Formats: sequence, C-alpha cells, structure tokens
Amino acid sequence: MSDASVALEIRDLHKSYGSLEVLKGISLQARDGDVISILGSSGSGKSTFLRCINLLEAPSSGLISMAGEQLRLKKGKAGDLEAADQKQLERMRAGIGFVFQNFNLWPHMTILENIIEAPISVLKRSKDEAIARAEELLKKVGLFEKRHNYPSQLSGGQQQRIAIARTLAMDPQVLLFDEPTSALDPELVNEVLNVMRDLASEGRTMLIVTHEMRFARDVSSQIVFLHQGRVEEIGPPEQVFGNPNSERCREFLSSHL
Amino acid sequence: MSDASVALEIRDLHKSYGSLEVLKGISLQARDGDVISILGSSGSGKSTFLRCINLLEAPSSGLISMAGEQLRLKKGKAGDLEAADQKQLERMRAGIGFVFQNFNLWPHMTILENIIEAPISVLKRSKDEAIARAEELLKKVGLFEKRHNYPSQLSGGQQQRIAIARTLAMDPQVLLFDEPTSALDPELVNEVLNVMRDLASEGRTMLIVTHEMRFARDVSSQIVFLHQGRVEEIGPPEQVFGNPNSERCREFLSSHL
Amino acid sequence: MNWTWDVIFENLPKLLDGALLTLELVLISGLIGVMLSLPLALMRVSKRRWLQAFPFAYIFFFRGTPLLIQIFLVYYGASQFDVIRESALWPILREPYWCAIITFALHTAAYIAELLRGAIQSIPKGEIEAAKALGMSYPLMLRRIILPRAFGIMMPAYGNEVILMLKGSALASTITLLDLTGMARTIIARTYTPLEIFLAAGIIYLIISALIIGLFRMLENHFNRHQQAREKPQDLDAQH
Amino acid sequence: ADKVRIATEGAYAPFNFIDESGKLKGFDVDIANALCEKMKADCTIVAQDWDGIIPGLMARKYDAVIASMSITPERSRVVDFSEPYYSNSLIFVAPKSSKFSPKSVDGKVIGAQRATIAGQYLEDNLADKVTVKLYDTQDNAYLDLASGRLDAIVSDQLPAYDWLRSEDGQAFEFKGEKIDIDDKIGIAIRKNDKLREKMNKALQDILADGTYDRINAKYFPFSIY
Amino acid sequence: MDLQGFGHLLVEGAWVTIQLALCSLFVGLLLGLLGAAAKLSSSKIANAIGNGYTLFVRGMPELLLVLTIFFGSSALLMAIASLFGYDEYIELSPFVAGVAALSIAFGAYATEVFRGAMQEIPKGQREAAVALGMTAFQTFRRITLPQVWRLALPGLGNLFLVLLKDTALVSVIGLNELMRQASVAVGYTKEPFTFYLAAAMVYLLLTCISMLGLYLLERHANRGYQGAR
Ligand SMILES: Nc1ncnc2c1ncn2[C@@H]1O[C@H](COP(=O)(O)OP(=O)(O)OP(=O)(O)O)[C@@H](O)[C@H]1O
Ligand SMILES: Nc1ncnc2c1ncn2[C@@H]1O[C@H](COP(=O)(O)OP(=O)(O)OP(=O)(O)O)[C@@H](O)[C@H]1O
Ligand SMILES: [Mg+2]
Ligand SMILES: [Mg+2]
Repeated sequence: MSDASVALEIRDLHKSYGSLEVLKGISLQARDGDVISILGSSGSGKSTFLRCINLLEAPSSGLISMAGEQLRLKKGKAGDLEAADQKQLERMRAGIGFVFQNFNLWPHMTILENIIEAPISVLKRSKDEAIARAEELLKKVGLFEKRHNYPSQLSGGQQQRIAIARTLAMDPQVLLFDEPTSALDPELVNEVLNVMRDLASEGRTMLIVTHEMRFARDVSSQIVFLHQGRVEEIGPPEQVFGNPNSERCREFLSSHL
Repeated sequence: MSDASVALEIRDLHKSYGSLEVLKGISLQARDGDVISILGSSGSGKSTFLRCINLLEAPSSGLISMAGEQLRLKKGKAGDLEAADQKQLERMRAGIGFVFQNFNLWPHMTILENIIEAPISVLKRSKDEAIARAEELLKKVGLFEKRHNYPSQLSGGQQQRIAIARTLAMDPQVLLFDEPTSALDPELVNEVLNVMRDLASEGRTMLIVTHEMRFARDVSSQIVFLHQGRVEEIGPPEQVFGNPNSERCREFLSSHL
Repeated sequence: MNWTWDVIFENLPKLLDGALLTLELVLISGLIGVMLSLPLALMRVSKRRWLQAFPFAYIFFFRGTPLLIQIFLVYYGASQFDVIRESALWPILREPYWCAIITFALHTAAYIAELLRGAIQSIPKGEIEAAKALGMSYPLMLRRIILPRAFGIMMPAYGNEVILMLKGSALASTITLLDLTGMARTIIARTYTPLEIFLAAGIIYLIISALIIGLFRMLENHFNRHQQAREKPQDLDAQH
Repeated sequence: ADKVRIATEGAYAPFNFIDESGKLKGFDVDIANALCEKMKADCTIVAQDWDGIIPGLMARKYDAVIASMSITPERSRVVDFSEPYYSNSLIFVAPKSSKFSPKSVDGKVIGAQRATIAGQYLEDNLADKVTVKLYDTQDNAYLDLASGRLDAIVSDQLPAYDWLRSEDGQAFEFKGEKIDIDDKIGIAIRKNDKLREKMNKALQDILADGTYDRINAKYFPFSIY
Repeated sequence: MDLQGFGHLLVEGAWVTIQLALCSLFVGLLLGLLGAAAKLSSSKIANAIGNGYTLFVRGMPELLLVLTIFFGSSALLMAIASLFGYDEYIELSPFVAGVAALSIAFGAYATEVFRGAMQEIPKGQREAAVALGMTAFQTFRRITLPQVWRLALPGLGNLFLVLLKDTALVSVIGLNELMRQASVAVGYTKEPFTFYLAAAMVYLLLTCISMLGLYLLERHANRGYQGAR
C-alpha cells in the first residue's frame, strides 16, 4: 500500500457542538478508486463527518490529508480548528466534490447557471466549454429541458439530480455524497448509482452516506458503520454485511436486509 | 360501498404550470382506513397531486371532497381554481395532515414549539394538553431530548421525524405523506412505517408518495402509478406488483424488485 | 387664494436646472456611497473583532447625527480652522458642490452598509456552503453568490434609501447650492408665490421619485428573477 | 379684558429670541407687551417657527404676528398690516482687515439671506457685477464671511449691528453708508380684523408717551422708528 | 461644553423627540405591515392602494406632509364647527398631527422593507402552516411575522434613525423638539457649533440606545439560525 495511492486520509477527527460530542475520534483511509459507504442511524454523525472533511464544519481536532498533502490547520478562537492556508483549502475543496443532503442549489440562478458557475469561476473553463459539459451532464440526469428553469420550479428528485450534476461538473478527484438518492425513485436511484459506478471505475474516490444497503453492498470497497460518533465497524462489504463484529451493527443491518 | 365511508374523493384533477401540463386529469377515491401508495418517477407529478388536494397548489380544474363534503371552488383571476369559502378550506385542511417532502419546519421555533403550534392555535387545545401530546409523540420518534433545539440543529432524518410528529399532533382523519422516509435510515424507516400501520389500523386514511416498494406492497390497500400526469395503473398491490397492465409500470417496478 | 400659474411656466427652465443639479448630487454621491458601503459592510460581517470596530463607529456616527448637522460641519465647521483653509484640500472643501457630494456620500454609505450587512447575514447558510464546497475563494463567492443574493434581498430597502437621499439632498440649498429646493426658494423670494413654486418643485420631486421607484423595480426584477419564476411560472420555450 | 394671542419667531435676536429660562424676549416682545398694556388686553405671546407663522395666523392659531415682519405687497395680499413700528435699511458688512468698499464691488463674492430684502437687493442691483450667494439663515452667511468664502455680505442693519457687538463679530465692521430701501416692519393681522385699529391706536399711544423710545434705547443707541 | 443655561431646554426637547419617535414608530409599523400586505395581496385594488401610498408619500417632502395634515385637519375641523356656529380656532393637537404625519411617512418606507422581507421567507414555511389549518391571520402572526423581523430589522433600523431626526420637521407646527430648542439657543447665544454639537450628542445618545435595542432584537430574531445549515 504505497502512500501515493492514498486519496484521502482522516485521522482521529473530533467534533463537538457545545457540550454535545458528535464525532469522537474518526479515522479513515481511502485509496484512489475506493468507494466507501458510510452507514449509521439518524443522528449518528454521518453528515457532520462529511462536512468536517472539507471544513464546512470546523472540527475540534484531527488531521485531514488529500493525495498525500496534509491540510494545514490552526486553532481558531472558539477552540475549533480552521484552515491555516486559505488558498490550500480552496484548492483542496475544488478537488473534493460535495453533494448536500438538502441540495443547496442557488435560488437566484437557473439550473444551467448553477452548474456552469464553479467550472467557469474556479476552474477558469471557457463559458462554451462549461456549457457543453453542463448540457452533457443534464442529459445524463435527464433534465436537459429544464436547464432554463429555476430550482424552485423543480421537483425534489429533480433538484437532487441537479445537485449531483453541479458537483460532477467540477470533475473532482474525491467525491462526498450525503444521501444522494434520498429523493429519487427506484429507477433513478439505479441510474444515479450507475453514474457512481462509472466514476468509481474511472478511479475516483468516493465517500457515500447512504441508506441504500443493496447499493452499498454491491459497489463499495469498504463499509463504515458509524454509531454515536465512533466507527463501530469497518471492513469490506462481505464481512460487514455477512458477519459483523459489532452487535449494534448487526441489529441495524438486520432491519433492512 | 356506501358514500359515508368515502374519506376523500378527487375527480378529474388538472394542473398546469404555464404551458406545462403536470396533471392531466386524475381521479381517486379513498375510503376510511385506506392506505393508498402513489408511485411514479421523478417529475411525474406526485408532489403536485398531493399539494393540489389541500389547495397548496391551485388546480386548473377538478373536484375535491372529503367525507362526502365537497370543497367549494371558484375560478380565480389567473384561471386556476381557488376556495370559495375560506373557512371551509381551513376546516378541511385541519382535518388533512400533510408531511412535506422537504419538511418545512419553522426555523424560528424550537422543536416542541413547532409541534404544539397548530394544536393550540387551530384546535384550541390548552397548552399543557398540547405539550403532553407533543412529548408523547417526540418520545415515539425518539427525539424527546432534542425538544428544546431548533430545527437547524437537527440532522436530516431528525427533521423528517419532527415533520411527521408535527402533523400527527393534529390527529388528522386523512394523512398525505410526501416521501416521509426519504431521509431515514432503514431502522427508522421501519419504525415510521410501523407508526403508519398503526394509523391505518385506527381507520385513518392515508395517501403516501413513496419509493419504498416493499412498504407500499405490504401496507397499501391500493397502489396508484402516476406517469406523465396520468394514472397509468391502479389496483391492489398484488395486481400492480404481480401483474401490471401497463408496460411503463412494469418497467418502473422491475428496476426495484 | 388666487393662484398664478404663469410663474410656474416662466420659471420652469430654472427649476429644471435645479432638478438637474439635484439628480447629479444624488447620482454621484449615491455611486460613491455604494462603493464605500461595500468594504464597510464586509468589515462589519467579518469575524475579527478589530475589523468590526471601524465600520461600527462609522455607521454609528453617520446614522446617529442629522444630515443637516453633518453638512453644516463639513461646510461651515471645517472652514473655521485655519489649518484647513491653508491646506491642499481647501480648493475642494471651499466648493459647496464638493462639500455636498462628500457629505451625502459618507452619509448614505453608512445606511447602505447596514442594509448590506443585514442582507448578507440573512442568506441561507447552505447556499454559501455550496459555494465553499466547490472551492470558491471568498472574493469569488462574494462576487458571484453573496452580493447578487444580498442585493436581491435588500433591494426594496435600498430603494427607500435612495429616495430618502433624494429628499435629503434638499439640504444642499443650505450651503448656497441652487439645487431644486434652493432654486425653488430663490424663485419664491423673488416672486412671492410659494404655493405655486413649491407645488411645481414637489411635482418634480415626485417625478424623480417615481423614476427611481421604477428603476428599482427593474433592478429588483433582475436580482429576484427566481421569485417571479416561482410566483408566475412562465412558458419556457425549452420545455417544448 | 380681550384675549389676544400674539406670535413671534423667537430666533431673531435682538428683536425676538428665547433666553435660557425659556422666556421670549427682545424688542418685538417688549413692543407687544407695551401694546397690550395700552389696549388693556389679556395677551399671551407664543413662539412659532417662521415657516408656519403666516399659515398659523390664517388658521387662527393666534391673532397677530409681531416678529419683525417686513410689509410687502405679497404678504399684504393674504394678511393685513398695522402701521409700521420700525424701519429697516441695508448695509454691507466685511472684515475690518479687508479693503472692501461698496463702491468697487466688481468680481467680489457677496452673500445675503435668502428671501429677505437684502437678498432681493443683491439680486436686483448687483447680480451682474458680483457672484451672489444666498443663505437660509443670517448666521450661515456670517459663518461663510468668517471662512473667507465671502468678501462681504449685505444685511439688515439692525441685527447686523447686534452681531458686530457679539464676540464673533469683533473682526468685522460696516462698510459704506446704510442703504435705504424703504423697508417697513409691521404687525401682521388677519384680514378685516378689528384688532388692526386697536393695534394702530396703541402704537400711537406708546410712541406719544415715550414708552417706545425707552424700549428702543434698551436695544439701540439710535432711533429705529 | 458651555450650554449657558440652555441645558434643560435641550433635555425637554429631547423628551419631545423621543415621544414623537416612539409613537410614530408604533403607528408607522402598523401602516407598514398593512401596506406590505396590500402590495403582496392578490387583489388588484389592494395592490393599487399600496403602490399609490408608497409612491406619493415617499415622493412628497415630509415637511409638506406635516403642514398639510396639521393645517388641513384644523381647517376641516373648523369648517365643521362653524356649521354649528362655533367660530373659534380649533386644532388637532400638534403632537397628534406630528405623529400622524411622521407615521404615515414611516409607514410608506416600512411597507417596502416589509414587502422585501416577506418575499424572502421560503414559501414552504407558510404552506406548512396553512396545511395544518391555520388561518391566514394566524399564519401571518405566528409564522411570517416572527421571521420577517430577522430580514426587516436592518432596514427598519435605518428608517427609525431617519425618523428620529425627522421629528425635527414638526417644529413648524409648534412642537419644541430637540432641533428647535437648539436653534432657539443658537438664536440667543449666536454659538451654532456649541448647540448643534450638543444636539448631535443627544441624537448620538439616542442612536446608541436604539442600536443597542436593535442589536438585542436582531439577536432574538436570529434565534434558531445560529448553527443554521
Ligand atoms: N413552480 C413550478 N413551475 C414550473 N414547473 C414546475 C413547478 N413546480 C413543479 N414543476 C414541474 O412539475 C413537474 C412535477 O413536479 P412534482 O414536484 O409534482 O414531481 P414529483 O412527482 O413529486 O417528483 P419527485 O419524485 O422528484 O419529487 C416537474 O417536472 C416539475 O419540474
Ligand atoms: N448546529 C448544531 N447544533 C447542535 N447539535 C447539532 C448541530 N448540528 C447537528 N447537531 C447534532 O449532531 C448530531 C449528528 O448530526 P448529523 O447531521 O451528523 O447526523 P446524521 O448522521 O447525518 O443523521 P441523518 O441520517 O438523520 O442525516 C445530531 O444529533 C444533531 O442533532
Ligand atoms: Mg445527515
Ligand atoms: Mg416530489
């Protein structure tokens, strides 16, 4: 396991909201092409974990590195960590795609504008190029005809697909998905999961918070089960689904499989 | 089939956004205790249909009646229908619970305040009574300790459970659920579905937009498959799942089962 | 009361001259004001305490004292000191025109900064997080996400501010400028027809206000296109 | 006794002003009191902002205005005036150190209060030779004289006289002779009010019995009638 | 600073200013809410009334509004009274007239601020309320209004500070507020800087208190949004 192939590494990540400790030391290593599914019950800290990785939430302590490059952190006033080098953070964020649980589309822009914004302004792509790529993605998620609508005019599932397209338009090396299929119907779930399989086969690294057990089992190289802010179980899908060590994990999985 | 037992009846409901016709004439009858699951792909008009039933969206034409009482409608200026009698509409809405796809919790109120608001202001319950009932529901959805938190401090799944509790606090006779389990993990899905089974056995009528095929099959008395604004297939679960008439429906279901 | 309508028509050219000066004052000071308000508001929303102090004091002073007193201090007050009269600034501060523009710009900047701060703070957090997660730098985020959204949110209140500034600009007449009010008063001093001339001036102010309101409605429609879209969905050709 | 309500401005020293105890004082106020005494009227004197002073009279908020108001044809159209109770003339004021002379004003910057006889005089007679600047208040004109933006001002003689005696006025003086422009100051009364005759009668009385002279002497060492 | 005995006059003036500002604020806010409701209503007539109100009142100099209301109301009252043979001067108390004029003006501006804020509140919030059977008024009072403050406070704060100083306009109808008292003192002492500066200090003090109040209100209005995602 050479160090170069480690796409993302998290070490001993802690996070508290006031006196509520939500993450109690999480470590994780993802190599190029890894697809890691994060399972866990509601409130177990899955979203918080993903949000800490690209510093949308300030972790209390821990180390984060991407492709061997460690994110330089410093203590902020509130005692939480913040980026020591803003430029480095921006660069790393541009390389990490994030799909939000609640989409967070920009309401004042049309669908197309939502998608081409970052490629043009962050990656300095030409407008034509960005539009071409966006239209390709829009066709892929089946929403090409809606490109001039505003987010408020879309159904829940449509918004979710746009959020995914917006992230993919950046061609990120690492992708963090927070329940990317929650608002999708089974057909679309399959389609989106296919897109994700493609991405994995291109060697991209993915962390996926999901409740789709079947998908998690089929596609993941690793499964992480979070419980009360700790990694309760980690391993390849066969082991975690077939023969989990943790009682809690077994219970959780049994409710669905 | 006596008329008294018809809890909700929709006849020939149409709805357009500008030139986009989203609902093209939908009729549906739900008797007391019926659990009707509405399936369909993203953008097929499921949310719009539910929203038209209690006039959150103004239908273009159609008839709506509840427990034999017809909702009086009149043409509005824009050509869409609106309630002719505001008091009647409010009364009917208080009897129809609605759980939104994106929760719509009130951000300026704590969880508890969110839940007791309508029982106090609409049903004129006493504050103590409303709180007692709310706490009972909060315990049921496992969020009692969060009762003094604000919605923004909750995880996605927690918010969804609060949205359900808020609706149940009104003891509505008819319940409309728009993907009530999308943000929930499998364990919770089962719990919420159990709650819904209980409600059904109490004789309440439910319309549920869902992507949980298994649940739909287990609990529904009827399945409605919407496609491009039309009822493409309707019938008891055995028939729809086992032997659908429509090609489109067969295709849709095959992707999940 | 016998009205003499002729005076209005006789003096209309003069009144329009005055209106032109009024427009000029409001426009120039308004533009400078917006530009000043930007750094002020951004410093105000900064997390660093020491950065907040200056804009806080600035906004406090300029919102806290009457414009009349501010213009009085700049025009009459500053000129009482020999140092200023002998400084390189005197050629500018000597001119009532520049005194008015400076005062109005500083004044309106404080009010706009406060609106901008409020608007920036009320943008839903998730929209900003989405920008961050895509790797946008702060200046980029400001330009593409935060400011367009903030302007959309504050537009109605900002329109108010411009109209208030329009009416506040009448104080230019207290430092000898012949803006619309100054001109009207001068004409009245001559013709003794206060009702007619004030009526005419009032109507011109009303017309200017109406123009400003119209302009702001257009700006609002531009910044808040998505709201219209939500309220009245248009037929988008793309749907066919 | 009759009840008479009289308004004055209260911001035009030394004719009418409010002192630190909040009381109205000044030449106008003394005259008003003297007139009331002669008329055996029960008077109340109120302070009223200048802009609303004629509308207030017409709206019967009070019955007379004794506020150093010039008798002009335009005002006479809406209100009646008593006989004049003093007269005003104009004069130039400039720094003591300046060589300014009313005889050679070409190219100078000269100020006056807007909407006053002085302002009108400046515009009518000197507008083509000098730059005219008009001020809302006399005080502002003084300030700009002090700042050097103005070479001189044209002002009512009497209040200017008062100002020259104040601390701020020390560095300034009258330049040239006073300019007589036939400016008479009267008491404004509503049209066709019988009060006018009573006022005129009382005015005659105080002029005749020396009351007027005594009041005059309190403020100016020369006659202003 | 030597106020030469005019200090208590300034204090009295400041008290009048405060009373005027607070009363006008209260009435003005009500007018503003009504105005915004009218402008956002689906009724064409209400729209027209709202638009006319904000156009004309904002387009008209405040001084004119003050004079019209004061003298207009008094002329009206006297015309009515003279029908009954009563021929004395009657006036609306200057304070009432002043509050009326200032709050009508404040309301027109506040209408715009409220309108902008109401449009920014996610529609879903209101939908959730009506779906639970709450009446339009209940929804407004319990859901919309509490959230409106969060968005409207900066704009309203500006307007209140403008109002505080606009109270100076009502001196024309005989109210001895702060600015009038200051100019009275200037008239006697001939020391404009001293007294205008003193007045400015009083305004600053009042501003200080208002800003503190606004800060507390904003903090209250922002509860629930602190950690907002
Ligand atoms: N305000 C609007 N203006 C224009 N089109 C709209 C508007 N709201 C919804 N639509 C369109 O109406 C169609 C139906 O939307 P609806 O929300 O009912 O879908 P849905 O079946 O609930 O989908 P999902 O499963 O993704 O939630 C979609 O194509 C959507 O884009
Ligand atoms: N701003 C906040 N302040 C206080 N507590 C918070 C805050 N944000 C999140 N929490 C708490 O942290 C815990 C973890 O939240 P998180 O969103 O990470 O859960 P999750 O695993 O994503 O759950 P879900 O599956 O429901 O989305 C929850 O108990 C939540 O209530
Ligand atoms: Mg989550
Ligand atoms: Mg939907």
